Amino acid sequence: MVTLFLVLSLLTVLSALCVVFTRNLIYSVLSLIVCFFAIAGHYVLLKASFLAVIQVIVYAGAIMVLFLFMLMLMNLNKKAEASKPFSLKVVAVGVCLLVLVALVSIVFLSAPRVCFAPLAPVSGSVSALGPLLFNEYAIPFELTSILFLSAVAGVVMIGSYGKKAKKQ
Amino acid sequence: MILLGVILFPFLSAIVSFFLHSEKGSKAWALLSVFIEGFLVFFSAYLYSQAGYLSVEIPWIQTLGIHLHFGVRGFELWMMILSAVVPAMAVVSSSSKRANPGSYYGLLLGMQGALMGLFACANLFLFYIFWELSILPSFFLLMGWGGLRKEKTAVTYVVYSLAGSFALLAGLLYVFMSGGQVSVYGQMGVFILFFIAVAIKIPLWPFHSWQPDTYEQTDHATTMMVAGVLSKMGLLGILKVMLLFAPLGAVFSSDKVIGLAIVSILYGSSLALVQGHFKRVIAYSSLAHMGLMAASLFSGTSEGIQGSIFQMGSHALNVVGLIWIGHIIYERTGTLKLAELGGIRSRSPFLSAVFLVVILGSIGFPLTNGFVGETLMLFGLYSVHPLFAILAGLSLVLGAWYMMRLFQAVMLGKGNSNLPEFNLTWSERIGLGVIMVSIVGMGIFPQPFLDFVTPSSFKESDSSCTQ
Amino acid sequence: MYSIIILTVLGIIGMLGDMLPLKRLFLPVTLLGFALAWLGYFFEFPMHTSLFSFDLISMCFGGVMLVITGISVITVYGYGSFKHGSEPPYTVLALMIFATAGGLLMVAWSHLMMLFLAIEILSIPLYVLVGSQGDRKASQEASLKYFLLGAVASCIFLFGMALYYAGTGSFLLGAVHPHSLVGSAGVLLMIAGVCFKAGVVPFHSWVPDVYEGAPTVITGWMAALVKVAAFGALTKMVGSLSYSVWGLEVMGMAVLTMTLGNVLAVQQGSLKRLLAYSGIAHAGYMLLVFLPVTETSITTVFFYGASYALGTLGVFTVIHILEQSGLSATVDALRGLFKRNKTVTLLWCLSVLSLAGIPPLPGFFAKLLVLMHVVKAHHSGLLWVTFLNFLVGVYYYFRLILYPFTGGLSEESVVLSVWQKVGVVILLILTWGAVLFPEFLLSVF
Amino acid sequence: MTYLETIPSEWYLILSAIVFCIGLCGVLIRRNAMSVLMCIEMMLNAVMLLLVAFSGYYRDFSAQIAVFFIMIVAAAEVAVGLVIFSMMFKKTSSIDLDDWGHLKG
Repeated sequence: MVTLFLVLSLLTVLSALCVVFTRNLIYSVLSLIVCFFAIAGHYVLLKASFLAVIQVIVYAGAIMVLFLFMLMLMNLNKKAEASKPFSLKVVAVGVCLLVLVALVSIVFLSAPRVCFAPLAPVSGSVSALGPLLFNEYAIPFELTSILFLSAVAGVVMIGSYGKKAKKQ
Repeated sequence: MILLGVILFPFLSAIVSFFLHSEKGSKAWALLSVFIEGFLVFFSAYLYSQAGYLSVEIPWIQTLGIHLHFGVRGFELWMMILSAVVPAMAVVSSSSKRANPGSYYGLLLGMQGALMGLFACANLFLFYIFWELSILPSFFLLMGWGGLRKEKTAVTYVVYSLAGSFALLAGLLYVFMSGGQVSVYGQMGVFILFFIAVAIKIPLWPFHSWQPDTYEQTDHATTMMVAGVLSKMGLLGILKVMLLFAPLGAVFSSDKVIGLAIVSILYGSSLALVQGHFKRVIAYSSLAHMGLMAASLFSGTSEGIQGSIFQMGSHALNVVGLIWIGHIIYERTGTLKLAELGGIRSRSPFLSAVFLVVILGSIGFPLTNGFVGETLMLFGLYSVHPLFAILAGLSLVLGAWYMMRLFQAVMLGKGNSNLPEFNLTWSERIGLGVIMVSIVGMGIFPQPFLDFVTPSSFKESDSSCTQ
Repeated sequence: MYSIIILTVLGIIGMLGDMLPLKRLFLPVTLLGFALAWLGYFFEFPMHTSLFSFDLISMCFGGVMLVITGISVITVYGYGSFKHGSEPPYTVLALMIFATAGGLLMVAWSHLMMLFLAIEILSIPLYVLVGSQGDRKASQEASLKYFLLGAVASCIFLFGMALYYAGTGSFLLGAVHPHSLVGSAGVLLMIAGVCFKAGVVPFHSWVPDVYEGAPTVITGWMAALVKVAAFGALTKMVGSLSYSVWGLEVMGMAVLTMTLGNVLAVQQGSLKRLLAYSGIAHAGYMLLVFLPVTETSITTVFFYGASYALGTLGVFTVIHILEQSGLSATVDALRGLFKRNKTVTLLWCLSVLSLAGIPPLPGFFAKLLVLMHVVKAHHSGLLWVTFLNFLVGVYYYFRLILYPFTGGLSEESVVLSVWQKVGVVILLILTWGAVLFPEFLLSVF
Repeated sequence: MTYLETIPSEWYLILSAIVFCIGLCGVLIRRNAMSVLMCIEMMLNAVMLLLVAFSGYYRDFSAQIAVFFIMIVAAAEVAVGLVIFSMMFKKTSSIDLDDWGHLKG
């Protein structure tokens, strides 16, 4: 189990690094998909099977395909992205390392309070999540419809803008 | 309730005035309004003489415990009479055509309302609100109807005024937070903050640099208001707030304040000697006079305080007279530069006679109002420290010098040969006549006015000034 | 919950606006709906569940937000040129209504997940609305910048939420153990996420660009709504947390925010950027109220938010009117406004003076309340910093008051459309109402 | 069970902190708006991983529900973001953030 965790973590981190540091956008997207699959693997390890499936379907399936589609549409894969000045990069990496060190030190400083004794097995199956989602969390579930409505309205408005402008 | 009427009436008529457009109509409305306001003030003076104390209290913001609380004692009534008379003079003296007369008179009336509120208010919160409210109309008047350099002047004026009112706000907050019982060190701090506020308003020497430009650039009616009444706000602040909430601060630092005031007396007098513009001479002479009033307020003697309060009125009268005469000259000749003026005496003997009387009043010549006030003030200062009185007395000598110089430059000499005729209108004749008569009248019969402002009327200044 | 439902229905009506038969009824129905939405609070008041708490805070802040959107809807309705047409921009109105629903939720949560959802419901329409003036490049850039930075801020908020959950095992605030470092770090990250919305330094870099890029009617509405919503959410957040977790950081942020906002506002030549930086400074003043949270904090932040919203709406309405008369939104465009239209000048002066905090306008009471709070907190250094900031603010606001009275670029008088007149009159009435009866707003808590 | 016993919770904390920081780094150093959005998605995934892990430790499903909502929101956000990008792209044929430096914070 630990081995599996370590392998998946290594895969996650490496592919994440790959996303950030490759110039080619296509490679970047592909390694992001790898990263998402690795995280889905973690979910399986954590017995959150439903979320693992959703992760694969929504993220690796839908969102990343949307990304790839946009890349193709804009024809961005041809020219490699120009990079920011080196000094800026160093500063950015430094800042992020600092944040990381801060977070890790916080984790270790409060270690005895974070590490809990393991409890009875959990299983994030659909049968467990479903009632919760549609009983206790029914209202936020409905509220997400406002989110989607406004997203749809906005997308249509912006998307149709060019057409109307051309007509006139 | 009459007090509420006195305060609200100018604001209401100001709102009406904003909607008037014709020159004649708006002036007629403004005249009517200032006369009704004058009537209201004198009626409340009558009521005061019957009752001894006028007050009104209405709840406003109960969450913060803020009430609309007004109460009037002798010297406050004196200031209210002042701020009824000076705007009336200002409106009567306005004759020239200007853009947006309705807004102009509306702002003047609004300023009158703010001053009435400031003089009549009986708690710190209202004091601050009206203090700040009086800045806005003068700023807009300067901005809308000022001279060529009005923008820069207006910014200077407003930055100074607001710096002062922020200092005032800081002090008031401190007083408010300590529940009226300020510690000794706290009183020193509060005293310094209040002092900055009033010193900018009066103005006193290091804080005065907004004043000459403002006097020069504003329209004459605004100058009358600023010189005649707005500058007295500072002195009133000393009486009404500073001595009440930071008495120990006043005790410890009165010497330093008197020192500053004497510096500004000497500074103002000597600079008034070399100015080449009519209104700038008035500005620096005002600096000197106001310095003397501030110094004698801090002398702590009853003669000094009484003289100072008396002098507030007579200085207002004199300075209004001077500015009015300046305005008449400016209207006829189109300039107020001393080098371009001269020989007006031969054109208008009446004007030069009035001018002479006003000048005599402002240099403290016996039998004029200035004499009564200045004598009392110097007497008060002398009993604190003879040196102060001697230095302050220099102002009389210097004052005679620069005023005579002014008279000579404007009235005597051969001057400009193509001077127009000086035909004074009836309103000008009557107004200047009233000023002349009251200058002499206050000098010969000062007692009724001094009774108004007996020190006892504010010594027992009740605790209603707190929240 | 009724209010959210009503707003959703109104939003859907707006989305279908182009196809509806009785288009004339749209505005009255919308405004009536807003009134009903506010009345809806009374039917379920107070409602506390594990997800929501519709309490006094949410009712009052929600009421202010509904008023803000109501006024903006009137002016936007009269402004048909979003899409080069004379039709009212129904989609824009629908998005504004949806965002308001998000704003109402931001002050009605009790579960952190709900706060996150509310922030997103508020933000996503905003990203689109900022870019809704598609023919201006600045508008698109602002939209993009706002979107990317907003998404990062959401991530930071979420990471904070996850850390909080890791530290405490709960999504309800108030559970953080004083020694749980992970939970405390989570709280700080969440505060940072909300502070991004409020435009607090160091999360402010979007504010000037978005204010400048967005269509002016949207800018005024957004500036007012987002600030009120964000500070309402912050009030709910910090009210249930221990002061030691966030006190020092918030104090530092407040000082930085007001100082930087004021200092940068002094140098601006573009009106919208100037107001953006001054808005940052106002966020700093409002943060002071949480140092520490006392019983007067809620009143202060509520009154400050309401008066800021009123002033901001007035100022941006005037800028919009100026832009429609053919001038760009620079400080110089104000020149000669007094000669061109006196009513608009009056609204401008009152709003700017209120933002500057000159008595007896509502902004003054707001600043006074903040000062009283700082005095009570016994931070004398903080008091002086605040004071100096007020002074700097007064300086640049008076510059804005100065210009309408000086010689102008254009002499022709400014003509308002019917709906603009209605908006201006409502704003004037509200301002005077707040002067005469501040008690009405101050006594609710 | 045995699994949860063998893997301490800090490991997940640290893993997600690492992924989050890598994403943050990407946001700071990438110039292409699309890559920045991808990095943001990565940060979101770090958050979700953390939530799911601690959902296991606390045996509390609400965190998994939260993850579900985050995914929904992320999808909506991506849709809006991509439309904004395409609008920009139509206008300028580039989605390089540094090309649009006209608005300076």
